[in-house]
Amino acid sequence: MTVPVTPVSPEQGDLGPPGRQALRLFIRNKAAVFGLILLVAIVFMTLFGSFFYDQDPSRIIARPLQGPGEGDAPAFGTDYLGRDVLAGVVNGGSTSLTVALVAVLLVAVIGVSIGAVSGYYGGWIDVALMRVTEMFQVLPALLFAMVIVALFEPSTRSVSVAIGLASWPQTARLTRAEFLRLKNLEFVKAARASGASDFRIIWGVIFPNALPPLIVSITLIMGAAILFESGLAFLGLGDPNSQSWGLMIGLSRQTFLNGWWTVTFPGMAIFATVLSFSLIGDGLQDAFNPKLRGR
Amino acid sequence: MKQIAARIAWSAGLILAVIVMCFSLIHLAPGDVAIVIAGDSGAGDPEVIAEIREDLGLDDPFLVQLGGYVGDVVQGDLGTSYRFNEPVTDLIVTRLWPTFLLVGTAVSFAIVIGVLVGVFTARRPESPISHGVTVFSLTGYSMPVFWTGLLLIIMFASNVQWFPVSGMRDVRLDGNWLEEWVDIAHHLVLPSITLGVIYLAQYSRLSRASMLEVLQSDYVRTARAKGLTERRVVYKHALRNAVIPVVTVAGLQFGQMLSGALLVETVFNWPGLGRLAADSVFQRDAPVLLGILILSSTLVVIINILTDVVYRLIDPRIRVGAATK
Amino acid sequence: MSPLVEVRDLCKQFPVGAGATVYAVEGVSLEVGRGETLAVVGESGCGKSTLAHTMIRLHDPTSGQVVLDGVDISTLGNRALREHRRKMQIIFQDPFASLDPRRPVGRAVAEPLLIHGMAKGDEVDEKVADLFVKVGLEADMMRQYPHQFSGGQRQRVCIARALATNPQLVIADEAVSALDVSIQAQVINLMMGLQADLGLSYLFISHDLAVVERMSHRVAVMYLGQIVELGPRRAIFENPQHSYTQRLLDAVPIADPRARRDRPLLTDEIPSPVWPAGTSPERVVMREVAPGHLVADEG
Amino acid sequence: MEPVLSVRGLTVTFGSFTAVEDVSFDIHAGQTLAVVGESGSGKSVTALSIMRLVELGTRGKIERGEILFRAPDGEMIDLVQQPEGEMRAIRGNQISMIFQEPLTSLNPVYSVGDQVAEAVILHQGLDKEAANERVLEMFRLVRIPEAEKRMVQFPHEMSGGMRQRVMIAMALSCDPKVLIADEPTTALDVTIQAQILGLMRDLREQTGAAVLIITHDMGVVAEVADDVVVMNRANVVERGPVTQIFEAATEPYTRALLASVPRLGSMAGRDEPAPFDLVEYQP
Repeated sequence: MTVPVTPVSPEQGDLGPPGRQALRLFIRNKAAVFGLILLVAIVFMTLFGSFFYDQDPSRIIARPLQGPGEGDAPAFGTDYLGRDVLAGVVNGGSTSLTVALVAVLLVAVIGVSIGAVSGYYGGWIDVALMRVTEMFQVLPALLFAMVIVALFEPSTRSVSVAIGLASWPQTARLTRAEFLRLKNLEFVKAARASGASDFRIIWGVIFPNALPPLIVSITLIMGAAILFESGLAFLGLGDPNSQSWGLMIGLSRQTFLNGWWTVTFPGMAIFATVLSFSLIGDGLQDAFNPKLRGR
Repeated sequence: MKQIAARIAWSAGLILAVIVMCFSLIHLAPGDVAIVIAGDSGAGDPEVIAEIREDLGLDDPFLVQLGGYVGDVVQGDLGTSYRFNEPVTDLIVTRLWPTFLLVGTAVSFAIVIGVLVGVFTARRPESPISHGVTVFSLTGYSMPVFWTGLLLIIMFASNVQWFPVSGMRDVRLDGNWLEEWVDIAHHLVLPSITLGVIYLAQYSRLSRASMLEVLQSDYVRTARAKGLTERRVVYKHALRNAVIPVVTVAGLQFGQMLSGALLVETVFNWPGLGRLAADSVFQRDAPVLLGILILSSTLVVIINILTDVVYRLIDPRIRVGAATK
Repeated sequence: MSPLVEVRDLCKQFPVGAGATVYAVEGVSLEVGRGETLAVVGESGCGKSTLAHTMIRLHDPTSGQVVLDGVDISTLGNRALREHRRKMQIIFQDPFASLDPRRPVGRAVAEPLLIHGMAKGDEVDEKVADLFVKVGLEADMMRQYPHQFSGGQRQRVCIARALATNPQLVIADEAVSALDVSIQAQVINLMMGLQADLGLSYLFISHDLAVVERMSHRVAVMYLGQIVELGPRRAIFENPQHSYTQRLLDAVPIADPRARRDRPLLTDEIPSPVWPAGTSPERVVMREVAPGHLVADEG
Repeated sequence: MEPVLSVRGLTVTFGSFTAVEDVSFDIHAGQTLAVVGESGSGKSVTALSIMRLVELGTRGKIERGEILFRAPDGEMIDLVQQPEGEMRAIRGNQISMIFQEPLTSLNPVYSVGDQVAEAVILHQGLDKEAANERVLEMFRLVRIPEAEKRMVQFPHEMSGGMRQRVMIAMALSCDPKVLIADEPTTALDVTIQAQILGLMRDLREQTGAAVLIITHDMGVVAEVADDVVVMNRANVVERGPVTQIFEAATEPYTRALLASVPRLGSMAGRDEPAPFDLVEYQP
């Protein structure tokens, strides 16, 4: 006796592997694709922008505080020292993106391992790890990061580590929640009953199923890390030796009322970068979870 | 009651752990506090440095210093500021209420408007307004808060002078209490909108999602099957269930909000804890920083407990003692 | 010949808040013979699923033994246990949760083969294909994903997975409860066919007495963590001795409109297996009323 | 005899998907009609359509057909044509409904007493105190022990059987002409199911309401129904008195369905288990 294959619901018909289905839904999402294009453009500008707009952002090129189009000012005007704002915008992204990337890697490694172990084993291991997580969670993240950066001298490395240390609890909690949910599902129990080892169950069975929400969350944390970095730089706690959008705004704090362009354009760059991650994260969320679309 | 007591006991332990961690972090980090305190004038003089070290007990074994500090904190003494030479506790207390005012206003504004917007759009999920809220929520969340603040100043305090550029009150004002309050409220508008807009973005989205889910629930179907009007279905049966996740998230985010307040206070020169913290970082004023870290962690813990209480009031399923057998 | 599985005085307790304890399984003893179906019936919360899960060590027992083919597996370490796991497999209730949604169904069936090193290379696909045919699916369906299957087909895949390691005991934990009746009947027929072909033993956990009556050799009735009646199927269905068994049988709606009975308007509820600190359930004493027919004494 | 409710040619769609197609049946006062079918047959959508809840809360649309209901003044009105305001006066009052999952069907944040009282206050214009009296009376009618104490409890504090009694009390609180029960015992244990089915039969006799029961369980059908409508894939396959369906079904689908139903007692006298004697059915 053979049973014919009947699709469970018409929407899910012929869509092959779940990953490919998500990709297809993502590509169909205009906002998400816009976010992706925006991000690619920003990364491209950061990596290769100086080839096309070859201006040293730290050099004084004109009279200070000239607006766009005034006199001999460049496209985005000049800052309080007479430096080119556009050059700053073009070159300011590399610090933000590097810091955010390193911080997020740190968050992913710490958060996922702690969350996975905590959720899978439960019991006293869970209690102990969650208490540590809680300790980091009650500290206001920005203040905590500021103290770390100030103690260890501001540098790209200390800023990344500080942001990573202040941000991982959220990922740990999410991973733990996913593991708690998944470990009691029947396909995980079936793997256990088949004799699979803990390592195989954690990384081979549960983890791939916990990935979609984690990818979404990590994407959004990437955006948050950029905001975080720019906040620190704004306060003067960024790497003093590198150009950064947040720093540009921070330095213009005393003079911005005489030159709106000195804060507006760098801020837009931060906003666009974070927005691109938000849009991508949102699109991924919808793609992984078509039922919840638009929520 | 027992649960609450246990929760408070546990929270005390948590705060103690935070104190130990922050104290260790600050005291084991590279750099000599004494040199910082000695400042430009005395930094070269080893005698001055030694005197300071003696004064502060910096030469004692680390654990002795830690023990002494914890003992003081328990008695409400957070030490003396290096910079201001004033008790840290006094410094913090005077800065506490402006921060409270700012965060409180921002969060109330965000929750009330956010939930209303969420409910409104959940009832018409395909309407242009509903899509507009999605866009607003994404942009609101993606804007750096200090930038929003600067833009608002440019637009509403500089171009048109509807609101003051910075500060919490007009020093020239000499009026009665009502005028004082109106003045503070006037100063409060831009900072609280700046801080609130991020959370408004998040809560409107969250309550919309939560409302959409609740509107699909079986008990809403039951309410409709009873013949209730949609208004009653939404505002009586759905709303109370839909705000539960919003309350939870708002409680959990309190720490983040303090971080946001720090930036907003810096932008608007708001005389709160955040600005004190930012200044202390640059002046390496360790006792003040430690005090603020400890106090804000304690606040976060307290807010979490309060959230729990509110949560229990809204949702009888976890009300203490409700599960009688 | 000795029975395939002997469960002796098995207990499983879970702590719940404020010092209370769930006595999910309390002093259960039973045997499953070779090639036999033993059904465990009872209502929700009676501990029948916990019994099954404890028997295959998804939970560690609080006390008692599970002897499988002469070896006590209740205290084996993880490594030693793995070797014995291939002799017993489990099929779960929910056909939607029991397959990994991110992997082709063939992988689910191949997994136990790989874990136990029972096949490698091309052999794996061959064996999986054989198993698919055995459970009435087409071999090339192994490359498809769970969402492309109906509930009944998924349950067939789960049966194939359970059979991959040539087990002697298959535990079916409400394995047909979530299926529509027409599909349920097909899956039951399949399971019975496989039993005849492969000499399998089934531990059939179910709340549905009509299904149990059709497919079991012996029946154990569970109530609040304990077995209250155990015996050959005919004895349980045609001559129930315990008042709970009788009530259970009386409650089953019969698909024959001429057999309608008047129902007494009772309002009793199923008591909870949670015991506050310092209290514990009283153990029932079993008495043999006929050869192989055990009934708990009622005080 | 005139039916209380007459469904004629009902067709309901969800986008391009037709969930219910050309379904017709009549329900008479004091009688129980069972609509039986497997998952996806459209039986629940039919029930929700009668309440016009399929357009409220789900994206369904009543494409064609009439749902004629005999109003208290004796006139037959078509529910499909009624404006929402009129429907609200009928829902929970003239026609009421109970659902499969009593836990999720009750609002977790209000006491069960208040939830039942709400319908009474709305439809009968009683004040709070009188409504509570009525609730107490209803709780006793559905045999909830210690009714006063139960009224102030929340759904999570009750057992499944008690919650379903609360749902029944709510549904009957305004003396409806028609009670729709959508899989009312599916989520319940078999001993509790027996109690609820007995209660429903008893209450139908007391109130004279017409009952429409939606179920997948042929055992439940045999226990309670007077007439049966068999549905498969959005269509009515067969309809008739219950004994005729069970003993002389003419449609192949009905017969295939009945052949796969396990019947308690069918194995009496046999020692060995036996597979089902299935009937081939090709749609």
